[in-house]
Amino acid sequence: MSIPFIDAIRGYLQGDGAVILPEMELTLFGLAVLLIGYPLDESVENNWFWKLLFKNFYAKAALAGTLFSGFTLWKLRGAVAASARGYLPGFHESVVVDSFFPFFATLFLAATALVILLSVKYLDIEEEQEGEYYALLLFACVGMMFMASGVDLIVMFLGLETMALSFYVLTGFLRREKRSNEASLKYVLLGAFSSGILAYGFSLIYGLSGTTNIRNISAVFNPRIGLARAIELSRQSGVMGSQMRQVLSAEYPAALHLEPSLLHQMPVLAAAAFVLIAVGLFFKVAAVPFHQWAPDVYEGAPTPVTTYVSVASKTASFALLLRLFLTVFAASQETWVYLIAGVAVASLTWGNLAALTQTNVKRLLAYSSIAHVGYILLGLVAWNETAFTGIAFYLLAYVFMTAGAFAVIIVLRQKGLIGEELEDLNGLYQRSPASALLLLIFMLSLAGIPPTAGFMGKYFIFLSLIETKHPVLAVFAVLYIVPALYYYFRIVVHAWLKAPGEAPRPVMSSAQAVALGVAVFVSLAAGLYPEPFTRLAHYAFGP
Amino acid sequence: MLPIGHYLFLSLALFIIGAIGVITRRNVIVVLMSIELILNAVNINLVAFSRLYGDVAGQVFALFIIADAAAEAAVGLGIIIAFFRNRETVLADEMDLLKW
Amino acid sequence: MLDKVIFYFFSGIAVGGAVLTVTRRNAVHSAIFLITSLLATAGIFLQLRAEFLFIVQIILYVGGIMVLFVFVIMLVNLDVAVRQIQFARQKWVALVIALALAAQVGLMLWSSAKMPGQGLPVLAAAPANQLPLNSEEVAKSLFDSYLLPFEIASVLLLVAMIGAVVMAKKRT
Amino acid sequence: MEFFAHHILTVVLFTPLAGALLLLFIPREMETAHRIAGNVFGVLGFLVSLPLIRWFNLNWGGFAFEESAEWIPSIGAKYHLGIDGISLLLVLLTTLLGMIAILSSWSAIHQRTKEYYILLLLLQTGMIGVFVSLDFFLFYVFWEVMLVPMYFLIGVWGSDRRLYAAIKFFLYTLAGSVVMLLAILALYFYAPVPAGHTRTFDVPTLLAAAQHFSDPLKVWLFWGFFFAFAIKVPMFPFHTWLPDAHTEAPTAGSVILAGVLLKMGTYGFIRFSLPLLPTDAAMRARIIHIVVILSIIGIVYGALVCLMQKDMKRLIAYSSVSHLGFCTLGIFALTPNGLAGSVLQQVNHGISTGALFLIVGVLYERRHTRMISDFGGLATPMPNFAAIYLIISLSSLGMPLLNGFIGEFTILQGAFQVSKAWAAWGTLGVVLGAAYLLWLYQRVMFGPVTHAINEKLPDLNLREYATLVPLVILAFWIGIYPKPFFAYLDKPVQKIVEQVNPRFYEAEHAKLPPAELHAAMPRTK
Repeated sequence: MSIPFIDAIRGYLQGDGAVILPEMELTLFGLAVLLIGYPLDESVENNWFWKLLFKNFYAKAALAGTLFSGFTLWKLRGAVAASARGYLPGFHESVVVDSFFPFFATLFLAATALVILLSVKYLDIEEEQEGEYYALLLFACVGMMFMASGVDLIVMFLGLETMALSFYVLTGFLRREKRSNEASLKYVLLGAFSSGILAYGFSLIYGLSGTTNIRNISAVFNPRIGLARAIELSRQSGVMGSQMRQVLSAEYPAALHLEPSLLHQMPVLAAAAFVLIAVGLFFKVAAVPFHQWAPDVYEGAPTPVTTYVSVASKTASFALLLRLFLTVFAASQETWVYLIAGVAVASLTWGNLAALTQTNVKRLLAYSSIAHVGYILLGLVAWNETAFTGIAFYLLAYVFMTAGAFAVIIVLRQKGLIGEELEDLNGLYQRSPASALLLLIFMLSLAGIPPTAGFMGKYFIFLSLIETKHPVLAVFAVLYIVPALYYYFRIVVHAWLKAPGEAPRPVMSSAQAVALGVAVFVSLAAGLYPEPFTRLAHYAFGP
Repeated sequence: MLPIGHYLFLSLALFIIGAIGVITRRNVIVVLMSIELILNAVNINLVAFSRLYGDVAGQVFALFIIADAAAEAAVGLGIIIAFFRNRETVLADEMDLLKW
Repeated sequence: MLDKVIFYFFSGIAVGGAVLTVTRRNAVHSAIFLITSLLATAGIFLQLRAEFLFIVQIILYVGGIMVLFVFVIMLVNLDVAVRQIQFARQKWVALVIALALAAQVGLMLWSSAKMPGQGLPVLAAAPANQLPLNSEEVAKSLFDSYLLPFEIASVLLLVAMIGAVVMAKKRT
Repeated sequence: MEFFAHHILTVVLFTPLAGALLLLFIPREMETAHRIAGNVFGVLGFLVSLPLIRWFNLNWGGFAFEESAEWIPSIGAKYHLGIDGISLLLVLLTTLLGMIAILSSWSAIHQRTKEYYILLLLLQTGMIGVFVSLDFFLFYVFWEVMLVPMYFLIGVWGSDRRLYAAIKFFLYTLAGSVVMLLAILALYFYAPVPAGHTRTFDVPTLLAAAQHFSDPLKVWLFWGFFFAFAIKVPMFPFHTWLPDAHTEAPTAGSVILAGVLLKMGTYGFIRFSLPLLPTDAAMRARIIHIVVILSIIGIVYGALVCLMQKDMKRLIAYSSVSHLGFCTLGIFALTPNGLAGSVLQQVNHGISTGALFLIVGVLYERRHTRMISDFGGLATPMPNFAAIYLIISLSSLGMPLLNGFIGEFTILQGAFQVSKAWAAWGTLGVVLGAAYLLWLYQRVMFGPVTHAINEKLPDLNLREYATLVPLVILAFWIGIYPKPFFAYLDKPVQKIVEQVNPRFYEAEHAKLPPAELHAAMPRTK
């Protein structure tokens, strides 16, 4: 039996639709969370069966969405491996599913799932249990996934904005909390400003190349790969951008010799575009000197959202940054490497030094995450295979160890106790030995002490710096482990070595326990037996 | 069509004015307006290049930028209202619970 | 020649409006000047033969977004805002940096304008005989090449809608 | 049994860890059960290390009991264990002192006993791991892993300024080890990779490859490793963490710190730093000069500072600086005598200083003070204690017939072969050592009882005998009949000297007729 409508959908899902299926599923689940919740509200109240099924329905549905999407992603990964070209393009090559996308998408989904697990109890305590919250979590994840899979400037920008807008709202979700209001206001102002800067950079790139597809852009920007790309393009039909068509139809050799020297030295406009894009993305990843929003937003946002912002938004922005830098700006790496190195060292320095004096744990972790950005950027300075593996591994480790650290703070949040100040941690060991032990493991991992995931991430970065003959940067980077350990151990000292005050015993919900379990498993497993994780990270940048 | 430089200078001027507005103004609503100016500058660039190359992508991009500007304005103003309800101020300097 | 006159007319209004937007004390005045600036930009779009964007700019930006702004300005307490000093403390530093940046980028543009092909690494401009773009072509490409961004934009607007509702609704 | 024989190092390494895991499951309230389990695994850890002595082949020049398994193939890190004579002695010292340290804590620790024993056992695994790893990656992991339990031992069970001392210890050691990490990575990267092989962290392979590095690179690598080891030893300008950590740590912690942890630095010097010395004579001489001068400053300065201490633990801590100065002096003399003496002196220091800390612990448990002025005339109420303390003091200061003498004498002999001045300064250190140790003994033990409370102090109990007597026996054994100990060092030392100072043997050959060559070799022959 053949119904035209169904056939059309099936055809879509086997063609272009297949490439964005994980995102579509997430969106559908997000819509479901938004729409289904309301009519059930009243019937749930009185019936125990409905209560069991629909208690925390939003969270359960959202979690199911991430699992579904993750499963689809897994199958997609198989399809990528089987494909002839090693990647699956869709929508006139405005998205691709290559090895880069599944790695990052998995991280986003994992982060989203962790945040959902951590949110349930937190929102109960805040009395803000609402479907919109979970829907926004899922939509943010959709945006992030497009940031990783998009190879078209428009797709990337829209993905980024979808994520950013969700985060602005989530940050201010506790509307009666003045700190939450303030954080979201600061976030939206600086975030929108940085998006504007980024968009300006994008417009210049478009102007330089006459196309929004970054593979075509990089063909224009990088003359050496231009020829190969031109030949490849000429074999396809329906190439986007009349300019490219014009190039390829008759005169691509002419296109290639047009101002090759200009291209080689990164023309002024390209330099301007690069600087603007870099600044915009530095804002998003919170690299010094564009980091001012981070501590405020981290402190003011509800802690699960803080986790999400620090873990997922940073990873997604790095995915975007890597995609652009590895294609469009690849040839001019020697030119901009100094800029990146400067920003990296500044981030390391300022992040580590400012963290030393913080008394609020969330703020402290905000500064420490700025320092982590410094390490990841150093990977871009090194720019070799080890470095890329290192960046991917570092991000992976960062997601789980940071989520774990925040998760412990979330566990501390009880009725009547905020639990964000260092003093609130006092005697955590007596109150809840398990949380204290977990906190210790996450702190060791964040500091980069073996055998934890954090150490392996740093290992790759340091090795790549040595391989590419940057000994001074390497020494800088390793020595910053020492102050980092000092401030991470301030947290440990409060949790382990200080006498407990009046504070109650924190009670861990089962959802929180699951989240913590996953986070600690990855933080330890990726340090004790890093082999599978190393392969995973290696795979992210192509076989 | 005029040389592309004309349009680039115009857009640069708007961009810089917008950036100055974001940095110097304390009234958050005006800051949000300055951001609209920046996005407007982006659009001028995109449309001018689109005309230069006879390529439609620039105009489409500009369309999405406008959509994004609308979305940002809606969310931003919503947040300002929520903030105002709690604090009765729209001045950036009075956001002082968190260290600025 | 006429092109030039039109361009300078509109860009003069656009820049002037922009300057007044960021310098007026009264937020309502700022909003009005922003509308002026955006309208002038719409004129420039028209000159660039982007008729569709011209209309969108007027309807959506000027008609929609700006009304939103004015509403919010009315909602929040303006009197307080007017009486306060309007510039942040770091304004001079910021101004100097911004102007330096402007000078630098301007210089870059200036020097690239002198280069062959105006410093653009792509090919020469579109041939003069090519038909200017029209709304039809924009629409076609919106639903063909740029179908995916269109779909993502719908998610984006949904997020914005939820966000505005969540933020603005009163606590029950 | 077969499994045990083939995997003896793994068993030795993980027995304490197994104990720690087991302890996790004992409920928090059952303090006696924690003590028993801790001690059982301490003794067990020692017992399983004993077969090493018997099965070790003295004539085999390479690494014994080797085990190798894939760990992280993509980066070439392996689980590779093995020991030679040098590490054998240090492993045995570790298991012995670990057992004694655990036993000594029976009545000293009253809070959080469960965690205490878990941490001690974890520390034990970390320390053994450092001595048995033949893979740089594994080595580094153990090197750092060990810091965390030590941090907590000082931080939780230490005395008043424990937080400060703990973090100071951690940060100092970490600062050195991260630089070492870079050096390891550089070594890993610059070592040539044969076609068809992946890179490797294998210690023998990398050190062999390092022989062919250019001299400037070797110098960089040498200093990279040097900081980690110098901080750990600790050598003179890097020693400031040591008095704090030793003083604030609980007795068992001090015993382990002084007895084993410091040896990691000297072990690192012997195993990793010496092969990295540049071949160019001038460069090498400059490096050795710097290191030896730092050692001599350490010897004399440590001893002088000891004379001014009011706190017994602090005094003993500074004496470690002085004694370890001898060890580094011996190593960098690059003569067979110097090296063999240095390793033996490391063992001796573990025995004597470990025992000294136990002795202070005995007093501290009775009086809860470590100030010298709070004691005096203790020989009257505690005669047996006085006797043991005297023996240990004499052993530490290098009295003939006791272990310290053999070590120091061999080192000085080795140094003398290179430079008379070095030996002279070393001798000054010996003299000063006698001064501060005997003066301390006099102030604490002799004369009338100065404080009424001290008159009724009980003498040693059975458990305290059990901790001290083995050390006393060992002190006599090494002092009277050191040959079996030197026998373990003979081959590895010869191998190292042949590698790093080939001209030494040539010169000896030239000087002596073949018949007498035998006699000129270290006293082990």
